[in-house]
Amino acid sequence: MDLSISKKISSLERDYILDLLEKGTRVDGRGLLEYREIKIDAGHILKSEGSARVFIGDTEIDVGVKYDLGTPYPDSPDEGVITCMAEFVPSASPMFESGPPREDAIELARVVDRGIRHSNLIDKKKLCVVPGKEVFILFVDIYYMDHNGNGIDTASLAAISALKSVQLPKLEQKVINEQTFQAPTGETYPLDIDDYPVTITFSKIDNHMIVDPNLIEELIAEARVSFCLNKNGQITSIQKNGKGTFSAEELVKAAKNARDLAPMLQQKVKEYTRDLTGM
Amino acid sequence: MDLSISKKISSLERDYILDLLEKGTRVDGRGLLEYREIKIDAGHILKSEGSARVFIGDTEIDVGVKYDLGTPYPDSPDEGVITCMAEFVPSASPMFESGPPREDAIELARVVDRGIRHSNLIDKKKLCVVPGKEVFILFVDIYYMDHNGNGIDTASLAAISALKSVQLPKLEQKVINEQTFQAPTGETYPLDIDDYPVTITFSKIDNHMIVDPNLIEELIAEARVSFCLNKNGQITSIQKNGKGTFSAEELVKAAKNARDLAPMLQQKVKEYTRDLTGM
Amino acid sequence: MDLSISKKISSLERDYILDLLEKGTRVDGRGLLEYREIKIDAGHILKSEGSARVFIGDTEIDVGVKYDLGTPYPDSPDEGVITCMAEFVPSASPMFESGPPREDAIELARVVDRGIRHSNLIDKKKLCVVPGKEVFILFVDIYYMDHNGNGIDTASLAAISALKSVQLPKLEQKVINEQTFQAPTGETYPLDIDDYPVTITFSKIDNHMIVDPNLIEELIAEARVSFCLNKNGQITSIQKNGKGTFSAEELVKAAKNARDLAPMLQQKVKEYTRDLTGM
Amino acid sequence: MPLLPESLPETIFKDDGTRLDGRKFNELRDLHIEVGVLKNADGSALVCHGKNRIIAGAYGPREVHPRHLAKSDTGILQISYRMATFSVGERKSPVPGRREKEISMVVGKAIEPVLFLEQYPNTTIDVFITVLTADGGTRCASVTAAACAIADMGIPMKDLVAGVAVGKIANRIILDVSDKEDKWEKGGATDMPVAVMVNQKQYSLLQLDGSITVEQFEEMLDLVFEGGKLVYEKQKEALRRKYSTEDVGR
Amino acid sequence: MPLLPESLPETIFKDDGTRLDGRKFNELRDLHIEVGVLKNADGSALVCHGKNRIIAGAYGPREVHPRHLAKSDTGILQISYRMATFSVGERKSPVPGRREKEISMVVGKAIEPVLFLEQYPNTTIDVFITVLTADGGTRCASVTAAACAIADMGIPMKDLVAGVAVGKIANRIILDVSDKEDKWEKGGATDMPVAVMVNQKQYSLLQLDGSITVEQFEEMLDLVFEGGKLVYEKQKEALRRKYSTEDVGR
Amino acid sequence: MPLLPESLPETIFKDDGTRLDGRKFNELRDLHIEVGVLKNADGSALVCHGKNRIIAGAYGPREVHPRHLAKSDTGILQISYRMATFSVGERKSPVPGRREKEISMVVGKAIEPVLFLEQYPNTTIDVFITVLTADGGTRCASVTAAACAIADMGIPMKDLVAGVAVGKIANRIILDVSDKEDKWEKGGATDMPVAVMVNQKQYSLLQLDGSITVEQFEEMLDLVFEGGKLVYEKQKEALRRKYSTEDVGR
Repeated sequence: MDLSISKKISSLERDYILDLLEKGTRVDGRGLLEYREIKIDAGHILKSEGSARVFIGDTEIDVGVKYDLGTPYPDSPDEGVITCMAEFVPSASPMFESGPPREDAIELARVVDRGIRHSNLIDKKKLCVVPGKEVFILFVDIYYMDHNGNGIDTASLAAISALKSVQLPKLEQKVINEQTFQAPTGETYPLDIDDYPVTITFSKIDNHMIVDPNLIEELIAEARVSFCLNKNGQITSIQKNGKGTFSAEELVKAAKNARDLAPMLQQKVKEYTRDLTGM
Repeated sequence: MDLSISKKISSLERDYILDLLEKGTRVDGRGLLEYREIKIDAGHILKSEGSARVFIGDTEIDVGVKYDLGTPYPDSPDEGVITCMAEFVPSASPMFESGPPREDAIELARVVDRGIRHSNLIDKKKLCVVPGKEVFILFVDIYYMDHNGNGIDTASLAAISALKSVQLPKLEQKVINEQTFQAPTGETYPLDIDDYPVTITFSKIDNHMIVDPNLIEELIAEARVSFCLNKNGQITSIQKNGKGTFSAEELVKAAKNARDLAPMLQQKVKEYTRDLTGM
Repeated sequence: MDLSISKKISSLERDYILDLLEKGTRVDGRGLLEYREIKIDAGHILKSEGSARVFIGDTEIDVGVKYDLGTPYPDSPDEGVITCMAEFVPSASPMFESGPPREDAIELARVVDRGIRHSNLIDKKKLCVVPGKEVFILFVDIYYMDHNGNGIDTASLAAISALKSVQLPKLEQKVINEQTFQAPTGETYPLDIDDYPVTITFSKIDNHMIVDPNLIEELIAEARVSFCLNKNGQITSIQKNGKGTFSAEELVKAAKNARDLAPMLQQKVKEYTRDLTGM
Repeated sequence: MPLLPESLPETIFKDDGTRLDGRKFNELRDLHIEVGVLKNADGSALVCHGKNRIIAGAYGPREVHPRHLAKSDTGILQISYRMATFSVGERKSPVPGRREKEISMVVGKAIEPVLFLEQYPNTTIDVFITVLTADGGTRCASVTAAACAIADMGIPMKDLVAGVAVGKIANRIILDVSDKEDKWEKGGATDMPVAVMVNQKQYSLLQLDGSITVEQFEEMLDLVFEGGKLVYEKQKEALRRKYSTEDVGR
Repeated sequence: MPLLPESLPETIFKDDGTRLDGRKFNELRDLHIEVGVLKNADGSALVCHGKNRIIAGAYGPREVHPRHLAKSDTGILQISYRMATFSVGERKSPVPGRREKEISMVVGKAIEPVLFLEQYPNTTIDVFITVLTADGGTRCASVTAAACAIADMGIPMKDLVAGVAVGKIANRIILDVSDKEDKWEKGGATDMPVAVMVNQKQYSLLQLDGSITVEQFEEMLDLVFEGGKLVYEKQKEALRRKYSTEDVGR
Repeated sequence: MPLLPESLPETIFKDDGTRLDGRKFNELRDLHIEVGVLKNADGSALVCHGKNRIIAGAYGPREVHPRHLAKSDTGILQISYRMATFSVGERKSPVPGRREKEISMVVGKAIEPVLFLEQYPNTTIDVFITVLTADGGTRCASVTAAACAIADMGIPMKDLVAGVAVGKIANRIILDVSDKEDKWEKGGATDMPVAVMVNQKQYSLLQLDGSITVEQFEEMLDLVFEGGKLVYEKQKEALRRKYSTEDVGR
């Protein structure tokens, strides 16, 4: 949340938002702990092993999952590797005139990465091809397509949805012209994800804590804190950002609200089907 | 042809050139489809496996060919690889004050690369050292030394001339201190090129199509189109560039003129000898 | 010694220094061929295989030595490799506002590298792990922490002191889960350095040649020349720098003075112990 | 251990003369265009051409960054063509490659002739193209997308620009070569991508790799112009769907 | 041939409940702080926290380079966190990595709330952090060092900032997790680094990786605040040793 | 599989005391210099020294790019030394390496003392050196070439600058060490490249790697100065051939 890239926001605009927050509501009529409409579409990237695009309000994030073959780490010879990367597509915002913000993209990738990594979401042994020799490296690549607030929660939903849609090829070794190849058998298998960790981010404006800010709310917020929760309501990662600070009381209250909101988001991932636009 | 790097050309100068073109001639007295003097010198780069320097008028381009050993592509285990790179040497032009144009260098390399690649000029099996294991990678590196118009045709002539002069070492495996090396036997062999694909570029100034522009003509041209032709007069690559556009009629006429001009250029490559300066 | 990064030095300050030099003395009372206080501390970097930090006056340089395992060069299959790198830490000087000078860091590393490389200081066979297969690559990494003049002589002392403190692990091959590792046996061994090559740099201000300039003297010097000498008083490398020039007479006289000064510096390396600050 | 490359079909034309995907020689792959797909961009377009899925977002005319690129006598057009890492079979490095820079340049040259850039001195029009899925012919589909995104901004244009390719495979001249068709001759196929200004009857992009006679070149120019017209119709339709006016792109 | 990774101890707590290095659950590792360690810097600090050895040098408020980063309505804080190549087990590449950039950002965000940057428009405060030896918790120790280096510059601050971490290892909540403790659960450990403004009772940095309940989160916040107080005392002591005044950091 | 490195000759001096290529200890390799070889450059030179083939092109005094490098009190000299990919045995990467940057700096320092840069404030003199074939001693030959290219521009110079090296091989001191001679002692050879201002009797470049006594250093300085005079004569000759005047370089 680098305010240096923000559009100038008039103090009038700012005061109006604060006024509403005092009254417990927001510019689009939502409550402080209410999300915009969430739409999930998966499998639309035909050359990826898994993909999803998620809209929260006007924010759009596309995620594609690809694999590569690599050598396992010596201390986990039968486990594959998962890695996250994020790109802020320059068309996503008029604020990206002089280039999309690198720092924000790195942070977005790391927050999503942590959510996936520490929830034990994926049995990494499912990514093993030949123990000690060859494993799948999964690339979860996040493209921020339309930048209208709350990228973290959107990316988190998109990543988990894309992983849910993954179909990995079964491979067998074939020798052709004295060279050994890994040849797809034609069959595929899913990652058997049985948890849907989601991220809930709280933005602090004055002394109000809100979820799912739209772009202007995001730009005037002093600080934010993201909680990733698994299906048991356990916190698997936290990330604070922004120039503002939080008291212990604010943090504990946010954690409790996150625990209340998580099941709704998890339900969205569980129930998505491929029907958004037909394109 | 990035006009942003062009020297300011006075409208007087421009009008003068246009006037002459209307009359069917040019500043240096040439006809619209006439080349400047072409000189080819080969083998002057002593540490390369092949080299040539070509002057068309005041334009000079040097090409050196080097090899490296590498692994063949899985789908062509007994074929080597050829790759082109171009550098605009910063001393080549006073316009390169703030650095030579990267885009133009990339384009130059690609046009030459296409000319070589698609003419089936070189039997890539001649670049195989050990089938499936080791092949020659040939680097055709183009240095634009003096920038006075028509770099593409000059580079194309220089690349083909350098390839014609290539002598590759015969290699045999030797084991020294338990390590296996590829050791040159001392003998060398040529690539046995039996085609001389050449590139003819047409520049469009107003509605006139000329070949071999000098620098000022090149800078005021709205568009250009390059045709690469092999010894049978077949077109093996086309590349259009510049802000201007062409009609179908212009393109077909240019293609026919290119077919007429190609034999002259091909003859130059066939007959070159090493005698330019003795240096 | 890039004067472009220098603070503006008043001509008053300059004249004062020149006046003193005429009288054979300097701002801090030293003679022209006299060093500031030299302090050497070694082994303070706990995760390195060897380390030292050296103060000459207010100048501080830290050096750490790390190893990696690599393949030997084909023509010296039983010898390891040593390589130097230098970083000017940006906090080392207020002149590094727009970034520390890359050129100076490269030069510093090269001068130190030459001093080590050409003195036959280290028996590179001691860096062999498995002949023809695996050798130690030693990285001698120089960090310029506080930039107060005479970095070259300081870095040279720090590098040789750090190498003196190096303890390399003895390795043995172990097979775990079908994978072969190099496993440390727990024992270590030193490099058995029996020479202490040191660098003496002469700075030329007007027609005076001084050693160990403080920062202001370094900034107003026209030229400098560094001599690296081994324990036999032989010159193993020379490096001239700066915009000024030297006559043959000046160079020969400097070489003789360097031969006189070298034993004092070599003694410092021989006698250092780990007791500087206890931190 | 490398992955085994995909194997190729034995024939490229069916017995009835149609192509692998059922098309006749002069037919386009499925082409779907939608404009206004991005909320923030001044103009945007989604082009689904065959399996290609390409989004273009356009901004401007606006201030140039970095400023030294600005020109006092004209506006500039800056195209950024980027392939998503997951757009191709083997994951693409996220670092922009030489090919991406080349196509950015090529698309820019294809679009520029239809703009009145000299009317916007000191400014830039930026078009960012993101290839989400690539399936052969992305440079042509990108021209199509970029032209639509700019038209969606509402600035005057001399013409639309339609990207389309023609090729010679197994010695037959066919429109809109697919990825599979292109690979079938193992680099021996002839491919000629062009950008057509349909109303002006001009070519602003023309490339060719392969081997053809001058006569075949004439024939290919004819066929690809017909293809350009088909693309142009789809572009107009998409803009009409959003704006419900007839004369877009003139 | 790869080097064999270090093996881990079998237990992480001794029979008497103390930790491998003899600490109780609520004790810090040895912490030594010294300010004014660099001659050239406007302010500087050396922090030895466990085996971590970190030097921070601060300059400013001074002119911004490159100038376009300057802001006319406020000063800026620029943190550069760099690890020396020899600071870790396997030599680190000298090229700044993604992690170094991230920690630079994180430390900046942790320190900024205590500064009155708006009083220094068009200027920058630069803090350069060099990790000479890393031993777990470098981001916390860097916050501690950067705060001290800035305080050593003598500019007004709302509060000091203390960096400290709390963790959950083998299901027990412990203060100031060491590198060895962190690795013991092979990535399963929970670690929560924070930056505390002790007098303001505010958190300016908070991260967590692992798995905890909301109730454990409350408990960890309590313990880490106590840890912050211990670090704060050492910071004050170091500044007092140099300046012999009582009210540093208020 | 690596390529077998070239083997070295058994002796480096012939029985008659001459060198492998027939030279006496105090002789230069063949040296051919030509100025005005590039049409566009303000000054240019081709130096063929042994098998070295080096072209230098000079521009200026002209505006500085990027502008922030300009200095209001003096002109600057910018040297770019680049080796063509095909100039050495194994293809060089086209990316400028550390060594190329170092030699650029070294050549600049060698040339700068003979220029009156303070007379051209806010401008730059740019010399671009391209090594087409490298054969030992390129930094010296580049000094020779750069000095000639600048002289060919026609700006006043205090002196020419001649690049030449002296070495100690097999314990004998010899002028102008060739690549083969240098490699013969497998890194044990002593090499001392210098740049001499022959009329001023000053050294503007001096480097040494190897092992010599202070007395040998004196002897080498004597011999290399004689070498400098030989190079200087060739430089004057080349300039005279173009300009037919006697007092070039004074």
